[in-house]
Amino acid sequence: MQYHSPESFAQAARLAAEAEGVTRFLAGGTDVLVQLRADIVTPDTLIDIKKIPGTHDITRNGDGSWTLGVAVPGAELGEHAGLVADWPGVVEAMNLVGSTQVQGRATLTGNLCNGSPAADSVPAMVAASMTATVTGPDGERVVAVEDIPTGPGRTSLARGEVISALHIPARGENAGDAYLRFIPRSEMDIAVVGCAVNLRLDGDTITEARVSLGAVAPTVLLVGDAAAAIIGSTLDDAALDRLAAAASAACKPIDDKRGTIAFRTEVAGVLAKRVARIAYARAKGEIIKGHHG
Amino acid sequence: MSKIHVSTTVNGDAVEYLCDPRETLLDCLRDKLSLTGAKEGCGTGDCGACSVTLDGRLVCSCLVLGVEAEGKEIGTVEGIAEGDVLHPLQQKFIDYAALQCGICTPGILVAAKALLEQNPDPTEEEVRFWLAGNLCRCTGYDKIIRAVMDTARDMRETA
Amino acid sequence: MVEVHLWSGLRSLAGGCEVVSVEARDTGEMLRALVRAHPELQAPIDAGVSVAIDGRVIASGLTEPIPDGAEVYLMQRLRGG
Amino acid sequence: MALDDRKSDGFTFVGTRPNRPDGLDKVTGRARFGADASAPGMLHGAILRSPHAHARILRIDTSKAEALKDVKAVVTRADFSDKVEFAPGLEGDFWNILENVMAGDKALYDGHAVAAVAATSALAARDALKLIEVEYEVLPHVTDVDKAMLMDAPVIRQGAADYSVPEGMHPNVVRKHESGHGDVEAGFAEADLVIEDHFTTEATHQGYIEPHACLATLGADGKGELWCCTQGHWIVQKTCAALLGIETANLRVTASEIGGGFGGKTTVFIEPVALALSRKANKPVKLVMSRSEVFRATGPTASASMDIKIGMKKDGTLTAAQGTFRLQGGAFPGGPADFTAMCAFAPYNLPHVRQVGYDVMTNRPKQAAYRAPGSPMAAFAVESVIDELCNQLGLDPIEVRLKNASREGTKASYGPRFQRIGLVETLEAAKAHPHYTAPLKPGQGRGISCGFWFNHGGETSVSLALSEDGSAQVMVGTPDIGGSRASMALMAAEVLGIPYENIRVTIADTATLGYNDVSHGSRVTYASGLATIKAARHAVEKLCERAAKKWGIPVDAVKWENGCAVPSGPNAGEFDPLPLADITADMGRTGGPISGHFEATPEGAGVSFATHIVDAEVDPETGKTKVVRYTVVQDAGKAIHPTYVEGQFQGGAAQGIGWALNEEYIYGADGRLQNSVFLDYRIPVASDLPMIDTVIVEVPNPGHPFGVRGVGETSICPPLAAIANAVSAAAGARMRQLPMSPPRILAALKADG
Repeated sequence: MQYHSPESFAQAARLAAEAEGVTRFLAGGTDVLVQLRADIVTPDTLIDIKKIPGTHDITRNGDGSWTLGVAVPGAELGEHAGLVADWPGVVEAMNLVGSTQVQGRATLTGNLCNGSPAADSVPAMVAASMTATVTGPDGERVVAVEDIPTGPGRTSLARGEVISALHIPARGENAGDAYLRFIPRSEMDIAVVGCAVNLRLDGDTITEARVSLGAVAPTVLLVGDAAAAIIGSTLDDAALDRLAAAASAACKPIDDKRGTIAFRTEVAGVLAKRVARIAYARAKGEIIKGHHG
Repeated sequence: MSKIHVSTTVNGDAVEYLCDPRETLLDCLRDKLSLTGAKEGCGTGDCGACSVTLDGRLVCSCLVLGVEAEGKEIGTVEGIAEGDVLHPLQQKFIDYAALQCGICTPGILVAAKALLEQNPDPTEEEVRFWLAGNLCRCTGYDKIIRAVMDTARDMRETA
Repeated sequence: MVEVHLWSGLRSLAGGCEVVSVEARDTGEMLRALVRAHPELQAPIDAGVSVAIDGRVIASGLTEPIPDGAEVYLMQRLRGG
Repeated sequence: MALDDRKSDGFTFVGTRPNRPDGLDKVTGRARFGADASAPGMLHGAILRSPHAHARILRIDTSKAEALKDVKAVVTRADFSDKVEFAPGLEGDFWNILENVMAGDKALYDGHAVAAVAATSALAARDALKLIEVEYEVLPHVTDVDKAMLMDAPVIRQGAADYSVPEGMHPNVVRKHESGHGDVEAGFAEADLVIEDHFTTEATHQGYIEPHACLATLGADGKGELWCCTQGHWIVQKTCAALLGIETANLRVTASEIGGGFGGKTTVFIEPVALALSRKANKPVKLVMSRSEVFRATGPTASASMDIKIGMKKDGTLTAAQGTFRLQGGAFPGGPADFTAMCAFAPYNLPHVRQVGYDVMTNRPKQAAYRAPGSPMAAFAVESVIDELCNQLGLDPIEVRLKNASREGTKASYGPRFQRIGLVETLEAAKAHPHYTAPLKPGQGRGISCGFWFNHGGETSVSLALSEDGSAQVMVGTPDIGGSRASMALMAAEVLGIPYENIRVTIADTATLGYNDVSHGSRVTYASGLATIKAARHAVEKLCERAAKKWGIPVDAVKWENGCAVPSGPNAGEFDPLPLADITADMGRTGGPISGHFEATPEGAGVSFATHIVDAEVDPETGKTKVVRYTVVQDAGKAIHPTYVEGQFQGGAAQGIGWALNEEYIYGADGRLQNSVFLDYRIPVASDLPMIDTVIVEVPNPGHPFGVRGVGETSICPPLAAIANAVSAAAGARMRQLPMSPPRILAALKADG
């Protein structure tokens, strides 16, 4: 295994494009090292992107949007008061990944590129309409987060392409986001179902919403029907029931060691309601901490 | 396969080693520097027995490559005591019998120390969630949580 | 004479008897006497048995004295975890 | 808390809570565990494992691996190798162990070892494994206990059954146990309510955080050194010597500090392989398991399928009980069906009782002991039915248990009469505990359960040597898993009358002490403790002899009090007390060094009982359970170091919580273990648990000088049932299957609602 630590994304992309065999980018390493250790994937080329300038930065842009360096670990997101105030759902989703120790390393970008349908941060990023800058041998492009994963362990990134930054839109007024997942223990598990909601209010009425689900299909789902179920409502019981039904209806899960089809389908609806209530309260200006914040 | 030369700092001391890029920081600490306090319980970041600090940040050393330690500051259980004076957590763990077999203890001490440095007055729930990545199979965590809470109280009073 | 109570799984090896009377002063003699009386008991005794004498469980000892009139039970050999 | 530091029981040291002697080593990272040893010129070993649940091994080609420069030895069991690495012609248990540590003709489970290499680095060894070619003929497999008993099930091994199995059963049924007394049918006829139900539990792993590790050196001269983490190094010595074909005494085994065992480190897995590699390479070999190897190839506990039938009168009197217990113990005989059967009804005075156990083989790893092997699953099934009887008859579950509880003189379900036991005392203490009457919140349920375990004595040797300055060294042979050095030092201090701090307890290696049985059966504080007391008393006899000689009086006129020889009475003469240190100061010139010994097999480990109370909260929308309050009440006989007794209680409860709610071996249709990492083998984490309250009941064991009963195992017997009863109450649906995972609970809620 060849180890490289380039000093620019252009150089990283070039290394990846020219490398033979299996190439992996190393950010937090919490997936790459596990796969290496277990002989699941031993890359021929490992490109550590943490020495590239800017990869550790959290930047609030002039228009209120955010740019996140690709090597910022979850713990640093959680410690950034401004980011937590704007996008508590994105931060709490990332902070649910693994342990305190894992939070010291694991990154949003890594969680995304690992391609796990159960990745906690991905539904929250999708609900937040986040985008990624992708640097390749031929330059840069900007891609919606939901277009990156294409199936378990697979992404739409071409050979030589690497995510070089993540972007969150400006938060704007009267809006809130939230993420919850179901796991059997209180910590340390992979999501059996995950759900994120991002919404905006006009008075008490929801005017915009995005609802996404994790671990219920081969990739993260952006569920338009679920958003439609609550847009125009005040999140009354009937709207919540419609939301739950739409979320459950969107599920295309599998039976596996972590959960059954019936369980995932049912709990997706339960979570959607709970998450929507939190997002709604946040949009109203309430401070609601993550489940163990 | 060529090895890579790494210069780093462990518990304040400058050290160097040569490692295969596949070797973890845990492998390097244990096998190259003979610092066997950090333990490998799982190798997948699920048990926390290999906890160390990397530039002050709590991490699993099994999820860090040895080559990534270049130029970093690493803290291990061997560096917690000041000479022959135990850190208050270490003393309290002995006093409270907060260990049975002791294999998870180094990782828990490193993690608990990192917690108290960031939050000197944690609630029981905060301690439990902070330590959720440190598995202990012997104690049921009861005495561990009490020891950490009581150390925090002592340290606040003496601070 | 010692009356030795067998667990029910052994009874088919002892002519259907639930209790076997043997001459024995200690556990080792008792087990040897049982095999003399019912040779098919050799297999379970070789596999390992414990003996309860008046409720006191002898896990493996062959030299424990058996007082007159003691209540004696054979048990599967005890192990631990 | 039942005990504190005020002493009112005649003991000076016993019952106090001093710091453990090895505490400093264990909080500073200095303590050396299995994987912490190294040797000059050491090689690293790695083991190739079968990916198939059941397969004939047609061919193993190791030539490509052997051709690597870094590879110094490769071993297999293959008959076509030039040299047999392991001893030929083994029988019985040794053959089973050899077959388990290295497959012979067939791989019997996913993870079964088929070859091993030693190379100059751990990475080189792992790389070499990939070059070993194994040709398998994949065979049909079975991993479920009930399916393994069906007549069309694949046969794991013909002829493995012993005398106890009746004709006509499938060859996978290898042992049958049947016991009981009375006429159960007559008993059921007397009952006002009879409940019959079926229960299952999954295999769970002991889950010690330290993977198996060893460092082996074996030379061409047949002399070896082995360092390993084990619960008993003499059994390692005996087994490895047999498997390698060398004399036992020529293999010296040193036990490292041990990072948890719970029964799982009472046998060998990698040690004989490391020795074989070392002999072949003529260099020390270190072998360390990965976590995945631990899950795939070391002992989980057995899984169980159980049918229970119990009859009760309206006043709560039990009339009869019957149970059938089928235990799946992996690809070898040894599932603890006999213990499951014998423990099942032990807490109750039953006029009519019958229990049948079947030990069944499947294509899974060989089960190993796990804390009271066999008993927790029995308690789960039996105590669930008793709970249901109480519910349906509107009776208080503790009152019913008190009414039927086994006491001194009760004829046990497994045969003999009980000696002095403490079940009633634990029930009374549970009833009196504020937890039992505390109000419950909506969505919560409370469960209780009793549990029983036999405990064990076993071969024990202890040697105690006095130093000239009056300090003492105690050498014991039972590895210290949870603070036993402290207990030994307390008991030695009690007898010698010298300060706890002046006693150093060492875990001796196999070359420096006589044989010791494994640290199992909750025997360490009981048996090594008894041996320590007797060894100290032996030394005291010698101290008294020296004093008698000095004073010129008969030895029976000298007694030992508070660390001094004193005249036994006014007739003995007037002498100032002679402190221990004054006698040892010139012992070299008054008769020689003074030591005490004990070598015997103590036969008086008292059985023990516990009662647990647990409150659980169930999320009705997701089926997720949270244990919100937990109280352990258990009879310890006499708590030598109460803090470590509490620790055993708490640890057993926590493992039981995991077993009840989330832990399980999950096999795919291909027979492969799907969750061989801690991510998916979900043991409780700190945020899953509440504080675990403890009550130490002390009903002294007549078989121990200070009254000790083992405490390590009984604590895991009640939790499965207590939690199941609490969850069933909270959910309003009887849970009959472990683990009570959220999907199962949610399904039960839906079926019920």
